[in-house]
Amino acid sequence: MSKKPSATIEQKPTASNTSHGQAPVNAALTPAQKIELFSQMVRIRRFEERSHRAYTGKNAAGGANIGGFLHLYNGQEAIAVGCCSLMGKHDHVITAYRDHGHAIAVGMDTKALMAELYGKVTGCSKGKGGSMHFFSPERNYWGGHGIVGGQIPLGVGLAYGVKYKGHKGSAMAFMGDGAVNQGAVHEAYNLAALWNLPCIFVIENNGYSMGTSQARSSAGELAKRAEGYGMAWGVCEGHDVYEVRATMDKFLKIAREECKPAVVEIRTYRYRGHSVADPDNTYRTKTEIEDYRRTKDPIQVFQTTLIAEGVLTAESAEKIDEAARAEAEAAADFADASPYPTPDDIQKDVYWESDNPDQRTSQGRLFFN
Amino acid sequence: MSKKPSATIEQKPTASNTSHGQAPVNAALTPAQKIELFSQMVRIRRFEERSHRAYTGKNAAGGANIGGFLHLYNGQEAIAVGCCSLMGKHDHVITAYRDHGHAIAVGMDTKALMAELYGKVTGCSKGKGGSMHFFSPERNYWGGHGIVGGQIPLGVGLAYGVKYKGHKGSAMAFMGDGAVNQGAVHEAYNLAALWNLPCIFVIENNGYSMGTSQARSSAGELAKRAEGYGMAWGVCEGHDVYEVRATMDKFLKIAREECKPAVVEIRTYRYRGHSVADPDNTYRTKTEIEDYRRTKDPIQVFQTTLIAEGVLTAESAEKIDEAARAEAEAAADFADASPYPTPDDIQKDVYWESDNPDQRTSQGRLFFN
Amino acid sequence: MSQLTYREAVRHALAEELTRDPNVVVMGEEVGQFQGAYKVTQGLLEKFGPKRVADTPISEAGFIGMGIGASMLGVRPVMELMFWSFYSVAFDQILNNAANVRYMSGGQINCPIVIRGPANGGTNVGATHSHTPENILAAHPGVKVVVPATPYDAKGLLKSAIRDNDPVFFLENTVLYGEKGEVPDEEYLIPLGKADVKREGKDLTIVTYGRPVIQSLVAAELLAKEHDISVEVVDLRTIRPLDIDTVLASVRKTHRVLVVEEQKPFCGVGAQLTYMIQSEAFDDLDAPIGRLCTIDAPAIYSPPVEAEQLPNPQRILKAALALLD
Amino acid sequence: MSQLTYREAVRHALAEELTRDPNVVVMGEEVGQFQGAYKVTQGLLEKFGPKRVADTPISEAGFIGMGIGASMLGVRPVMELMFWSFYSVAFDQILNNAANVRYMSGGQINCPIVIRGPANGGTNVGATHSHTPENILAAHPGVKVVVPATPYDAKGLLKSAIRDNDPVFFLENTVLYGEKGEVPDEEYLIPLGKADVKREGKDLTIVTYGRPVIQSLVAAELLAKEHDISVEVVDLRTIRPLDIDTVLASVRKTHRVLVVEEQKPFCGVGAQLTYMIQSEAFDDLDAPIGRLCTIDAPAIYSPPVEAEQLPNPQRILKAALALLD
Ligand SMILES: Cc1ncc(C[n+]2csc(CCOP(=O)(O)OP(=O)(O)O)c2C)c(N)n1
Ligand SMILES: Cc1ncc(C[n+]2csc(CCOP(=O)(O)OP(=O)(O)O)c2C)c(N)n1
Ligand SMILES: [Mg+2]
Ligand SMILES: [Mg+2]
Repeated sequence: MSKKPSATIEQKPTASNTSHGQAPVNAALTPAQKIELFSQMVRIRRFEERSHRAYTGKNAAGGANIGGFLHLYNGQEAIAVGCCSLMGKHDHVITAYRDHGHAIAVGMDTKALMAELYGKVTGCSKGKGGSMHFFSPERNYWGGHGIVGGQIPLGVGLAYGVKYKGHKGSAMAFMGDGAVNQGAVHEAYNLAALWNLPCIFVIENNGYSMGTSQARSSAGELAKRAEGYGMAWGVCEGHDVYEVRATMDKFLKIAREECKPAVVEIRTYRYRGHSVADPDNTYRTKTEIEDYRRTKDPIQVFQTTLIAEGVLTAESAEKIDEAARAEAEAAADFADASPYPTPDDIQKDVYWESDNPDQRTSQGRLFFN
Repeated sequence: MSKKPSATIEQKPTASNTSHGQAPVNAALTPAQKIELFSQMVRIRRFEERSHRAYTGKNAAGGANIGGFLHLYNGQEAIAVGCCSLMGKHDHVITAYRDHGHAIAVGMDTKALMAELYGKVTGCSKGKGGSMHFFSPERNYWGGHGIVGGQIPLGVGLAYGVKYKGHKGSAMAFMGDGAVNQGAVHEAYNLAALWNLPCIFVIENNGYSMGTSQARSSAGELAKRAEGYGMAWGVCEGHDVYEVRATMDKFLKIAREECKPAVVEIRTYRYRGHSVADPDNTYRTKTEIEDYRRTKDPIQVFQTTLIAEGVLTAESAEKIDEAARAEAEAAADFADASPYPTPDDIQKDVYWESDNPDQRTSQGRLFFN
Repeated sequence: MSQLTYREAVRHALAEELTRDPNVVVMGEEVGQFQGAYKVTQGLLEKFGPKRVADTPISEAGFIGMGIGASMLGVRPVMELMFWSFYSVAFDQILNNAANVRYMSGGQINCPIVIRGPANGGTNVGATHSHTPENILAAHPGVKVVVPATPYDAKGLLKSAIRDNDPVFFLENTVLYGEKGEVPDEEYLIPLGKADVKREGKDLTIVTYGRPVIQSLVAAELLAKEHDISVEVVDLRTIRPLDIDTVLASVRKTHRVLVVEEQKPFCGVGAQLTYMIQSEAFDDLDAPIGRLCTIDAPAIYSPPVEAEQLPNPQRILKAALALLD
Repeated sequence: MSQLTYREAVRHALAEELTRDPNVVVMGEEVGQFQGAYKVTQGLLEKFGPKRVADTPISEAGFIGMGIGASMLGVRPVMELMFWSFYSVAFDQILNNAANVRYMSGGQINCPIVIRGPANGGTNVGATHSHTPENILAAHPGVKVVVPATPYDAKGLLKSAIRDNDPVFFLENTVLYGEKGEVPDEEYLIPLGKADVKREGKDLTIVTYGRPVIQSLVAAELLAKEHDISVEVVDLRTIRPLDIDTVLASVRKTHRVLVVEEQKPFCGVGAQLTYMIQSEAFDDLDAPIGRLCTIDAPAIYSPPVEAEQLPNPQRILKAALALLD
């Protein structure tokens, strides 16, 4: 039952599957748009690598730059970029703690993201959320959630909100392969299917939940569980941004037009440990990682494709990469130079009311000591 | 999608399906055993009716005999009786709040059950549990649980315990059609399937969760959700005790021999309201109830069968019924005559340690005021 | 003024807010077609239609989470828990999403959700159905907790709760649903966080909320008549925000306090009140603060014994006398 | 005596009990092959095999419930929650099944289950991962709650917890996992419900538990050196059962109390202690009981600010001085 990617890989770099490249949603892309997709993937990769360096390095005072967890997205970039590139005005995104890629893909400023990692007041969540809790409501990005599976009912709620307000839109609720075994996920499936809510449940199946392979955590096939709720489902390969887009486009259209949910499992792989603190060697082999990286790296695959399409050259790819590195570096500099919140900030952003005292209607004490 | 039984019934009383009667597990029954099955169903029916009268009547002091909820099993008798009749030494049962039928089917004393309904200290749970919380560990009966779906992980735990101890046995974890949408149920499915635990999940599908029809609460088909976990599943009609036994026997054997779980949906119907306090007329028609009762009543069906088989006569059936009425009446008398717990009993049965003070190893206060 | 039951008062609040604000929706198990397990929502489906009043499957984590998600988009869901006891299966959504998401997003997201339903003992439904989680809910900064005792309070507070931009947990009481009281015909709001002195007195302050308010008023009457003791009854009405000032003012007058609560004692609201009172009015206290709680055990089923496990006028009376001894 | 880390002490307790009793099993996410998210269970899978040490899916309600069910049959599961924070998704199983089933069955069923894992702030993991639910758990009669601060206590208490016939919730601390302390080489048990005076003193009693014990000892040292104040530090070790007698004895000596806890203030353990102390030693108190808690807000991520949100020696010192003023 093990779905070890190493068992299925070929030994040379692939390009995108041509048929997916020809799917209308991809065929319609301009060269600039294709380059934009590519750049986003590169920017995510470089952001993650820079944040990894920041995590393992020390700040000027000799302390840690970044505390707590840091779950990196390396290897999975084509999913966030492919999915978020399809977002219209009324499409919403919510995900788990491995949330940097989606944040960049919806257009958040990497400076504010890096500052959030550093716990600075200039961070996207003012230093209150950290790595697991990036949010940008104005970009329809609803986090960044730390409890496995806990964001999925919220995703259904976003879909409900879209439908309630009469918009043609959707919610994409992302989760990992380990999250499918949380009860809240199944309650959410049933609700979405029963009420015809435009929610796409996206399983980013990277084969492992922490150190547990899919075969050791989940009975049956992940996406197929949708059938039990009469929901549509699909599976696709996540190293090919064209395939991701082609697959998601199909389900998103149904969601927007017919208010129908679906489960989409996207097969992928993560290069780094579960979080930066966790070593890799206990539950998978170095070879497994290297094999994937060599032949299915989403950035390499798309680069090969775009070069073959004549959209990109090795040089322009290199320029994009340099810009991405520079951007990540600038983000780190910004984060580094930014101030921390003060202890006075601890009790801000708890209640809408205490943050808006002039509009307060309740009385009495909200805080205790 | 509605599975209204009224849509499928025939207009005359049926007998058991002959093919199920010929299933080895039924063919092997002696006449005495068949009569025992019949009697149990009748005893459950009469117990429920007597408890219904007690609930709506008043005690000598003018107060209520029974407080809180009373979820009656009328119409579903063949399920508890059929399933529990298959229990061996290492087979365990757990169910929800509609638990009287299973309690009688595992052999609990109706006096202790009625006394529990009356909140008397002679009750099976000393008056502490009430209608929803009948237990008899020595008969492998683990309740009686009030939180919808909450008993299902416990059922998996019983199956785990059986397997851990190296016994060839099983756990039957009963739930209603509404309970399948609780997250805990799905987590339990995955665990049982992943770890090969001998747990049979029995969905007693009576078409409604309180006032909500199956179609309004559940997307897809109930038992089929098992496929998402690679579990076996089956559906059978619950008005025919032979069919219930034949179906369950198959899955129980696999559970005991191969340690494999399964989901079995048993279609049934309840005659009374969700609990005694709830009227019926808002969500279903009188005709729907009457139709089922006339043509699929499990007791009538089995009586017809046993008379046709020559095992029973109208007279002997009547005798059984009289005995069941007398037993129910005696149970009510016993309950009525029994004393209530005292306020001193409130803090008993909370901790094993405070009930066994001579074996206490911890110190400090266990109770507060 | 009209005489309304508590149930009707809650229903009227829902109906008025459904009428006022098209973003308000009512959701929960059996709230629509079945008219509510306790008939609180009777007639609302007919009046407002299935878009505004929706029956959910038995999936509290799923539908409460859905409500929270919808609230982030500006829908204002009023979710019914058939019993607050069932919060245990939705606990993660309540704590980590409703209570925390504003904070974790640095103030970018609001959750204007109300979760309401009964939370009480006294109807012989046993340990799993008799939880009174106001202490547990209110322990989490980011939430508001309301426990009204009268029809008047229930209506005025629920309307405020629905208009509140923070998550509000509204704890009703099945025993009180049938109790009648005066309710103004014209619209009114009661601010959250404002205690109400339900009876004035000078010898002893009883601080309480929920059904024990009614029981304390009975006990106060008996204490006045039979023992010539003058009891002030302060009804908190809201647990968070907490109107400690009204409590302290009463303590400074009477110098003796009995907290009466339908909670298990350990870390209950009475414990928190005790901390605050002794902290802020230490020298005003003539005696230790007393507490009268539900007797510390899971809720017993046995009907006559459950009545003894819970606060009741006789137990309150005894506790008051003991305190004044 | 050996120097062991807290982590090793817990591990040794598990290994000894796994060896002693074939009914003991260890289950949880990543406890086996991955050797534990915090390496507490390192080596146990290898030593005891997959029947005794089992990796679960991420299904806390499912596997905790499974453990409870198995415990009813006499298995003695020791379940790891990777963080106690995840109790929110298993809350119903914990309360309604583990805590209530003995009661509801009239004493027929026991649940000898241990649920263990870390519950603390201080590692910058944010609001969803920093819950300290000892108050919430201990509010429910039927359960026991242990919060050890040192390797010695952790080992001795965990062994007692595993042998206990009631459900025991054992709250560890990721910040302490690496801390070393003396642990006897021979087997020993520490009874649940016995507080430990970690430092004797006469001017002020600090009542505390968990990591704040360590911090309070540091503050006590500073208070002695810099302010000539003699502080007694009482480590509760167990929250339920509660050794109030040791607390009261100290209060009767020092007449002043500061509770230090890594809890949000509202209805925390400190509130309960305050109620009990003022109730039973009212006349012994020279000043209001003080509390030093986590600052009342969801856990902030920002590392330097989180350190200020939590109790720390400086905050404790200031609170002690304010109390003695
Ligand atoms: C309810 C809950 N249980 C456990 C955890 C700890 N945890 C965090 S991430 C994780 C693994 C999740 O794996 P998967 O869903 O596959 O996502 P991935 O990390 O691979 O992106 C675990 C066990 C948690 N955060 N929440
Ligand atoms: C978690 C939870 N939510 C809601 C309830 C209230 N409730 C009790 S029974 C019930 C209906 C259950 O229906 P079903 O599972 O079909 O069982 P049936 O009553 O038909 O036997 C509901 C909603 C509960 N007890 N627990
Ligand atoms: Mg994964
Ligand atoms: Mg049903």
